[in-house]
Amino acid sequence: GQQAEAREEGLRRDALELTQTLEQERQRIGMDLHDQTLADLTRLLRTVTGGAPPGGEDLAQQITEIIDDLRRMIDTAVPTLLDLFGFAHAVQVHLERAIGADPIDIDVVDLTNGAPDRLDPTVRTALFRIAQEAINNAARHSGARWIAVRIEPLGTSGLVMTVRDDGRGIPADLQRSSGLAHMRTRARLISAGIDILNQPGCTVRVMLEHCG
Amino acid sequence: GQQAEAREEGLRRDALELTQTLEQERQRIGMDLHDQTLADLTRLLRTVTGGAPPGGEDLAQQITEIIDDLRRMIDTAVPTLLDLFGFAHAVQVHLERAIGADPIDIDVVDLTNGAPDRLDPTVRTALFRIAQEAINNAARHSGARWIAVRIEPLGTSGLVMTVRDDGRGIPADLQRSSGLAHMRTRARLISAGIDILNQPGCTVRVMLEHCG
Amino acid sequence: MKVLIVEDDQFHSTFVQEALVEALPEVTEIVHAANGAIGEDEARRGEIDAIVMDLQMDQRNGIEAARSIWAERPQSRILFWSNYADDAYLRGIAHIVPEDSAYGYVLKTASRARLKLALRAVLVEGQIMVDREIHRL
Ligand SMILES: Nc1ncnc2c1ncn2[C@@H]1O[C@H](COP(=O)(O)OP(=O)(O)OP(=O)(O)O)[C@@H](O)[C@H]1O
Ligand SMILES: Nc1ncnc2c1ncn2[C@@H]1O[C@H](COP(=O)(O)OP(=O)(O)OP(=O)(O)O)[C@@H](O)[C@H]1O
Ligand SMILES: [K+]
Ligand SMILES: [Mg+2]
Ligand SMILES: [Mg+2]
Ligand SMILES: [Mg+2]
Repeated sequence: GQQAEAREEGLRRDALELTQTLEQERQRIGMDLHDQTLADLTRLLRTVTGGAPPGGEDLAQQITEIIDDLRRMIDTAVPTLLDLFGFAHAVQVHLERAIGADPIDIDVVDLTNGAPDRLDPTVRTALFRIAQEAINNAARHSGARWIAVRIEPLGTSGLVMTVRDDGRGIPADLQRSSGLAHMRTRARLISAGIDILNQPGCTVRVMLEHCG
Repeated sequence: GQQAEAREEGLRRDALELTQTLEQERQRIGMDLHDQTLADLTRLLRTVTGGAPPGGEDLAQQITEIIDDLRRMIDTAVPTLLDLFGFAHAVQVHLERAIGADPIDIDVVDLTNGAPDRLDPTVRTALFRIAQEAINNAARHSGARWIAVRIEPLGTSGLVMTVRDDGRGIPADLQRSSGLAHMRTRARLISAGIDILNQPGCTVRVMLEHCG
Repeated sequence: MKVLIVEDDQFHSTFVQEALVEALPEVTEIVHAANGAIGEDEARRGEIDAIVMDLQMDQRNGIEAARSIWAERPQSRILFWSNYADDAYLRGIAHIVPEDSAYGYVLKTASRARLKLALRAVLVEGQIMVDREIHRL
C-alpha cells in the first residue's frame, strides 16, 4: 500500500520533470530561431538595404550559412531521420554528429533485423531519446576511445539496446543528473528495464520484454 | 496494493501519451520550418546565384517576407507571452485568438492578484497548457455565446481556475478524447484536482491546494 | 542627455548606438547593458530616464526590467525594440506603462530612418510611438 503510493508519487514527479524538459526544448527552439535565424536575417536585410550592398557571391555565402544553421536546428528538433531511415541509421547519424571531429571509433550494430522499427512509434521515440542522451553523455563526458551501440534480441520477443564507451565512467559525486534521470523516466514510461553501469567505462542498457 | 498498482500503471500510460504529444508538437515546428522557412531561403539563394539576380529592393522585399513568416511561427510556437507578461495576459491573448472572428463574448478575470505567476514555473506552464486546451475546446466544439476564465483564491494558500462556456456541453459519446485526457494527466502531474463538468455548458475547473 | 541601451546582441546594439548619434545631437552619454538585470542597475545608478530596451534577453527580460524601472521612476521614457511583430506584445506593454509615461515600440527590421524618428519622438519629445508594422495574428 504505502510502498506503491510512494512509487506512484515518484513517478508523478519524474514524469512532470520530463514534460517540463520537453516544454523547455520547444522553447529553446523558439529562442534559437529568434536569437539566431531571425537576427541573421535582419542583419542580411540591413546589408541589402544599406549604403554598400554586397555582391552576389557574398550574399550567397551569407544565405548559405543561415540555411546551414537552420538545418542543424531542424535536425535536432525533428527525428525525421528516424522516420525516414529507421532506428539504426538515425542512431548512427546521431553518433557521428555527437563525436564531431574527435578521434573516437564508433560502431552501431543491429542484430535484430530492425526490431526497434517494429515497436509502437511512441515506444520507439522514447528508446531513441534514451539512445541520444546516452550517446551525448559518452561523447561529452567520457573521454572514450570508442563508443558502441548494439541492439540484440532478448528472449523470444524482446530486445536489448546497449550504449557503451571505454571512458572514465560516471564519477561518484555528480554535479547534475537530469539527463540520467530522464533516461530512467523514459524507460519507466515504456515499461523497460534500464541499467546505467560503470564496467569500467559507462554502459547504458535498456531491456524491453515484449516488442511489437 | 492492487488498486495502487493499477493507478500507477494508469499514470504511466497517461504520462507516456502526454510526452508523445509534446514530441509531436516539437516535430510540427520542425516541419513548418522545413517546409516554409528553409524552402523560402533556398529559393532566395537560387535567385541570388541565378542568371538574373534581383535588385536590392526586390531582395529586401523577399527577405522581409521570410522574416514575417518566421516571426509568426515563433510567436505561435513559444509561450514567450507567458514569460514576458504573465498568466492572465497570456490566457487573454490565447482566448482572443481561439475565437477569431466568431461573435463570442469573452472575459478573463484574475481575483488573486497574480497568484499563477507566483507558482513554480513548471506548475504554471502545466496550468497554462490546461487553460489553452480548455479554451480551444470551448472555441471549437461548444457553439457557446460566451467563454469565461476565472482565477480565484482557494482557502488560504490555493487557487482555482475555471474555464466556462454556455455551449452545448460535452456529448456522451465521444469520438476522441486525448485533449481531455491530457488535461487530466497534466493536473495529476502537478497534484491538482480537476473537474470537467456539463452544467449545462462545459466547465473545466482546476484546483491547486498550495501555491508558491 | 544620457541614454541607456539594453540589448544582448552586439550587432543590434551598435546599430542603435549609431542611429542615436545621428538622430539626437543632444545625447552626451550612451550606456550599454547586455541584459535586463544590468540594465536595471545602470538605470538606477546613472538616474537615466531615456532607455532603448530589447525584449528577449537571458537574465531578466526587457519587460521585467521595464516594470522595475517604471516602479522606481515612472517618468522614464522607454523605446522597446523588438523582433516580435505580434500586437499581443504591444498590448502587454500598454498594461504595464504608468500613466503619462512615454513609450514606443519599434521592430528591429525598421529602417534606420524610422528608428531615428522613433528615438526622437519617444526619448526627446516624450511621445507614444508605435511601429505601424505591428499586426494582429
Ligand atoms: N558516459 C559517461 N562517461 C563519463 N561520465 C558520464 C557519462 N555519462 C554521464 N556522466 C557523468 O554524469 C553526469 C550526469 O549526466 P547527465 O546526463 O545527467 O547530465 P549532463 O550530461 O552533465 O547534463 P544534461 O542535463 O545536459 O544531460 C555528467 O555530468 C557526467 O559527469
Ligand atoms: N467545451 C466543450 N463543449 C462541447 N463539447 C466539447 C467541449 N470540450 C470538448 N468537447 C467534446 O469532447 C470531445 C473530446 O475533446 P478533446 O479535447 O479530447 O478532443 P478534440 O478537441 O476533438 O481533439 P484534440 O485532440 O485536438 O483536443 C470533442 O471532440 C468534443 O466533441
Ligand atoms: K527582442
Ligand atoms: Mg547528459
Ligand atoms: Mg481538444
Ligand atoms: Mg535579445
